[in-house]
Amino acid sequence: MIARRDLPVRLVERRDLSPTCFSLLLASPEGVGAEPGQFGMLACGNGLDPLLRRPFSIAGVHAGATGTTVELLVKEVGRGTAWLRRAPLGATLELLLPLGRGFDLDAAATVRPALVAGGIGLPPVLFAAERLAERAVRFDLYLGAVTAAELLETRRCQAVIDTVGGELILTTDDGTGGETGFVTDALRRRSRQGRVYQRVLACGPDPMLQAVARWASEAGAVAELSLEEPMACGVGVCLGCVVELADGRRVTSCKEGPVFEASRLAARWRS
Amino acid sequence: MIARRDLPVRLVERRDLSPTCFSLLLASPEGVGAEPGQFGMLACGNGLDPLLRRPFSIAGVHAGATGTTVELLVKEVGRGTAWLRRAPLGATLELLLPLGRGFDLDAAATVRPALVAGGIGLPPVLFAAERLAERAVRFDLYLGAVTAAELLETRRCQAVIDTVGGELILTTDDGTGGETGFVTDALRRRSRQGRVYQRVLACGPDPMLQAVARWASEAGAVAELSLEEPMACGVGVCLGCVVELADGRRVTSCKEGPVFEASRLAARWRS
Amino acid sequence: MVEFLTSVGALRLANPILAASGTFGYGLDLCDLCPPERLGAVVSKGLSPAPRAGNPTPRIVETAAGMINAIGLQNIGVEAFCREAAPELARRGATVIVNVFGERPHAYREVIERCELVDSIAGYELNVSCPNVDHGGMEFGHDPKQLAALTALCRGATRRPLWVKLSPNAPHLIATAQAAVDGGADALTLINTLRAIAIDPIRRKPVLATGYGGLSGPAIKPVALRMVWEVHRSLPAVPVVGIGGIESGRDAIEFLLAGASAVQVGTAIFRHPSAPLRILSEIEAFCSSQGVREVRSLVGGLQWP
Amino acid sequence: MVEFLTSVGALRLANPILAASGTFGYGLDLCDLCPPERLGAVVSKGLSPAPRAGNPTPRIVETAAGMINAIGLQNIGVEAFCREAAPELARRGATVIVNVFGERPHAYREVIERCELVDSIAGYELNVSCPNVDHGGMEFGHDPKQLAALTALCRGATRRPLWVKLSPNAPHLIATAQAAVDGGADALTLINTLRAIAIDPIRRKPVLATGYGGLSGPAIKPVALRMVWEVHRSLPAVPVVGIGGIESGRDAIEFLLAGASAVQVGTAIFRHPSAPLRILSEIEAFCSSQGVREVRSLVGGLQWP
Ligand SMILES: Cc1cc2nc3c(=O)[nH]c(=O)nc-3n(C[C@H](O)[C@H](O)[C@H](O)COP(=O)(O)OP(=O)(O)OC[C@H]3O[C@@H](n4cnc5c(N)ncnc54)[C@H](O)[C@@H]3O)c2cc1C
Ligand SMILES: Cc1cc2nc3c(=O)[nH]c(=O)nc-3n(C[C@H](O)[C@H](O)[C@H](O)COP(=O)(O)OP(=O)(O)OC[C@H]3O[C@@H](n4cnc5c(N)ncnc54)[C@H](O)[C@@H]3O)c2cc1C
Ligand SMILES: Cc1cc2nc3c(=O)[nH]c(=O)nc-3n(C[C@H](O)[C@H](O)[C@H](O)COP(=O)(O)O)c2cc1C
Ligand SMILES: Cc1cc2nc3c(=O)[nH]c(=O)nc-3n(C[C@H](O)[C@H](O)[C@H](O)COP(=O)(O)O)c2cc1C
Ligand code: FES
Ligand code: FES
Repeated sequence: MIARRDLPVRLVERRDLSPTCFSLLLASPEGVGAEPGQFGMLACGNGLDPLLRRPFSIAGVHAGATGTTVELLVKEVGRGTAWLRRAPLGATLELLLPLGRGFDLDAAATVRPALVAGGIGLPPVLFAAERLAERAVRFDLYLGAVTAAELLETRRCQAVIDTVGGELILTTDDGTGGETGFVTDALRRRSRQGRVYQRVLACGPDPMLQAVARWASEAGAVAELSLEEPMACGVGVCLGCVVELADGRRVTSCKEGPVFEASRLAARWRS
Repeated sequence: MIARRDLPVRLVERRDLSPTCFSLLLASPEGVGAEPGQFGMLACGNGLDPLLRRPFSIAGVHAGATGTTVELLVKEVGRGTAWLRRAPLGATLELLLPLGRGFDLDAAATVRPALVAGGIGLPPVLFAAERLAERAVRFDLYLGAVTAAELLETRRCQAVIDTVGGELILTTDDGTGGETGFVTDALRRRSRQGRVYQRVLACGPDPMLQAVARWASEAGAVAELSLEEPMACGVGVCLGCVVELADGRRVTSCKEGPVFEASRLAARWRS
Repeated sequence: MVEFLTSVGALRLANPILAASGTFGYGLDLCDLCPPERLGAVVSKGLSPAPRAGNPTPRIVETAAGMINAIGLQNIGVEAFCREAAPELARRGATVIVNVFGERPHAYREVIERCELVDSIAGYELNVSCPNVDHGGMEFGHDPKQLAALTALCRGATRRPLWVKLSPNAPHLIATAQAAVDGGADALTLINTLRAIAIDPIRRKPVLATGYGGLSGPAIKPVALRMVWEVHRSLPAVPVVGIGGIESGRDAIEFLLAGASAVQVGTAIFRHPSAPLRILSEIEAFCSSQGVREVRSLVGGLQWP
Repeated sequence: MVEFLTSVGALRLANPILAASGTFGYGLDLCDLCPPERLGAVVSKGLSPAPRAGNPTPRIVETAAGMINAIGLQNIGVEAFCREAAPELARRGATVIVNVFGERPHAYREVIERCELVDSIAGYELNVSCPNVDHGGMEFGHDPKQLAALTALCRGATRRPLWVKLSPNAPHLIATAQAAVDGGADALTLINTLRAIAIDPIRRKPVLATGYGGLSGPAIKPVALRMVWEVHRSLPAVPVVGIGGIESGRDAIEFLLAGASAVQVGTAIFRHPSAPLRILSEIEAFCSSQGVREVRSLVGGLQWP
């Protein structure tokens, strides 16, 4: 387990990825790491507005001679992300990472897993894909979005897939790119056609995760889902982010998660 | 009277003037003006922190082909001014101006006035000096600070004075520059030596203004003082900025001021 | 086209956005930036029978997402308002609510009686909740019995809409609200400011000359919203005018959903004198995007779990 | 060198900065970022006799310079705390105050009786003011008679320092404070959160699953400071522990000046897990610059006009 640190990080690069999404490169002289599926708490704004940090999945960690750079992919949805989109390059931000439990890559490495990302759910999935590729693990990557313009980092995804000889499946709800329909439809299609996945790693909007969970239980596959619960602290002390498990326990998604096995989440979608 | 406007202005230039002070150039495509002694309310920060605008005296207004640029001189003392010091160039700020009543330059133009500025009290005095110089009015400019490093825009002040052939008197409390002591000591010295001022225009810390007022009443001169009262609205609706006049009335310094004749302020320093 | 027309009890308003008492002067100070006739109504600075000098300074201090004020109800007096401000407000077609303040119950009535001579004044809002005046204000707002009596006394002086502005510092919100209604109030305005202090740690003194003051601004919105909902929930028949930290159209709509028939914008005006107009256009945008044709239809629409 | 040593009544503390209940877990979650033994004390999450699942989600929502929470006092129960957390906290040398919560008066006593078996627990803080639980909490804190009885019941179970955490929503602050003292409280903690709601205008529902929640953070500081001062002013002999929106050393010092013997840091920990340590160094810097040798000497130093 990598020790967490609360680090001042410099905003060294920002790239627009889509009309609503952008990437951030945050640099620190310190050495710091993270596992795919883990996240960081980033302070947005330099005062009291907004008051709380915002949780963001780690999209990548690159150790270099001059220290570490952490990559985030962000969608602008409100105050904090709007500030991130406008913060001046060179600004110093505060990032607490790595937090939470990520995907079980060792288990995924033993089979040909499916990686499934919906919209801004890509960051942890992309991070997992690149780590699996480093281990020469073959996998398929499903990437869905509402419309073609919101399909993020497709070239990069293709490049990763090419190194392992898997398949990259793109889908859009409105049919403007890739296969038409939900990303989970594409998953079901292939599984009906006989492609077997023993494990699925997924992140995206809750309805998508629910569909993945349903498919997994039918197909007898293990699905690891990265959830997004509103968080105040990210470190397990506020109890704001709890998820109800099948056994009725309410556990913090910032510590026991954000990645959970779908089988433990029955209660979440029953209600 | 120039009509007030609430304008989005672009931050086009920032210059450091001293360890604590800096100047801002704010540009608007609109035409807008101000009289020396008037001020503007500037929104600092792009959210709720800080909540209220900050009042700043206008240091200059320059009408050009592309619109108007407004100059402010600012001292960093807290949240808002700290934000101003770090705001990215090109950022859009909100400025409501011109507000309040300035100095009576017509009256000052008929005599050889003394202009007196203490520390960050310079902006309205500098603006008045440049306007008087344009009218070829001769005057003396007293500029005081705690220490030499905090004497602002001295070259510029010298240049203005040179055009009218008056005297620029610099003072520092700690004797690191100009004459040693308070700026009002220098004023008293010259008046004792027989230099006659029928009018004084002054801005600076309250104790300095009080000393100017005392001297003026002794010397039988008219002193116009620019006060700094904490302000919430700057437009006369909150009644937060009132000043008690000799006749006991409490008037808003944002509308009836911020410039007042010293003779009306007896009550202020009695208490 | 979104319909803004609304009403608070019998009083019809062109729109539900009002300027709050004490934050819009006497209605004419911001004609260039925020014409009073474009608002649902303007509520005057609190008026007493005779002019008041108010408190010494400092009177205001900024806090996190808020501010504390202790103006002490400085005002020009009802006579000057009726003679100098009211005619011009009438000429402009502005709807005017007079915020009434007195140190003794009868002083409230005096203010109303003077205003009754002015046809163009639409109604009254009793400020029984100012937290920063030693005499008057406070007591009436905190003791249901006194409040009912005060309201009845004023009710006897006018047929016009009579609103009572409640104190968030009162011990029993609902009992106080009920008392105002029993006394004959047509509507309840809430909330006024929360009693608060700020301290200067260097001087080791309160920042405000009077020590105590009233907290306003976005900081208090969650409490104001809760109180509006609690009153609407327990007295659904009573029109409520919501106020407290409203900065945006979204904020205003939250108050309408919580049961407010109209809302007032206060501290936000200090940062943006034209805030009420911006809020109106934000409400229009929200309604269009949500397919809401009449703003009025939002009132009380909150679905409680 | 600034002296931080202070005391709340008979309880001596290495410094006046405590971690607030519900914002520091059970004291061990942040050992890497904010070692509990470096604080004056850590106050546990509210503990009940049996584990509690708490409220459904969403439980938290951010507001202007604040947040609303409705955790519903989820906790592992006093037994688990005493067995799992207390020993490690003792080994580290942390001073531990147990925040006590129950749905019935006797449940409070049960929690204390269990903790009495653990030598290392320094004292208790009764949470009689949680605004977001239907049974328990609220009532005790709002009715002086019930509060006095509850406090006396708990007093009978321990000789250790007994603090009562007051509700800012209680109708009569001073009467409530007096009742706690009459019941045998050694000190009073204030304030807990302000009852509040947030509304999602699109869904037309409260943001929180339970509707009501408690407002905390910098937004409430001016109200908390006022209440600390009012209680200290009317009950000068009673030690007060101040809390509400403390983010900086300056904030902490303002509470000390208002009469707090020690302060607690809550919501600020969420943005900065190490906030209490930063606050300690800011206090040291302030005292050095102001020539204050003992932080203790600031307590109650406010000069009221
Ligand atoms: C573990 C975790 C990992 C995440 N990873 C990413 C990521 O890699 N990239 C990314 O763009 N976003 C990610 N999110 C979501 C991100 O945290 C929110 O979008 C962000 O907090 C919104 O902040 P804001 O101030 O811009 O919006 P706000 O003004 O706070 O809210 C705007 C809207 O966003 C919703 N929202 C607020 N907080 C959250 C939240 N924590 N989760 C979901 N919705 C929220 C609100 O309900 C509201 O509708 C992640 C969330 C979690 C819990
Ligand atoms: C009419 C007028 C003209 C002014 N012109 C200038 C100018 O040209 N250049 C300039 O640098 N400053 C000027 N000031 C002062 C300036 O408004 C304050 O320094 C500024 O508001 C501080 O904001 P802040 O957020 O940085 O400090 P805050 O965090 O708000 O406060 C920090 C410190 O500054 C003090 N302070 C806060 N507001 C004021 C105020 N309105 N007046 C005096 N002290 C205050 C506080 O008491 C505190 O000690 C003027 C003030 C007025 C009323
Ligand atoms: C500077 C100031 C002066 C006020 N004066 C009055 C007043 O005279 N009468 C009154 O009923 N309320 C007065 N109020 C209270 C406001 O009308 C309003 O109830 C309160 O500020 C909360 O709304 P807000 O958060 O939008 O400001 C005043 C508020 C402020 C900030
Ligand atoms: C998420 C959360 C949980 C809390 N849980 C408790 C609790 O269990 N017991 C208690 O007495 N107070 C609890 N509180 C109240 C805090 O201890 C504190 O009184 C309040 O938050 C005000 O302080 P602050 O503004 O510094 O957060 C909780 C507060 C928050 C934000
Ligand atoms: S976010 Fe605070 S416990 Fe998970
Ligand atoms: S600052 Fe509001 S009246 Fe002058």
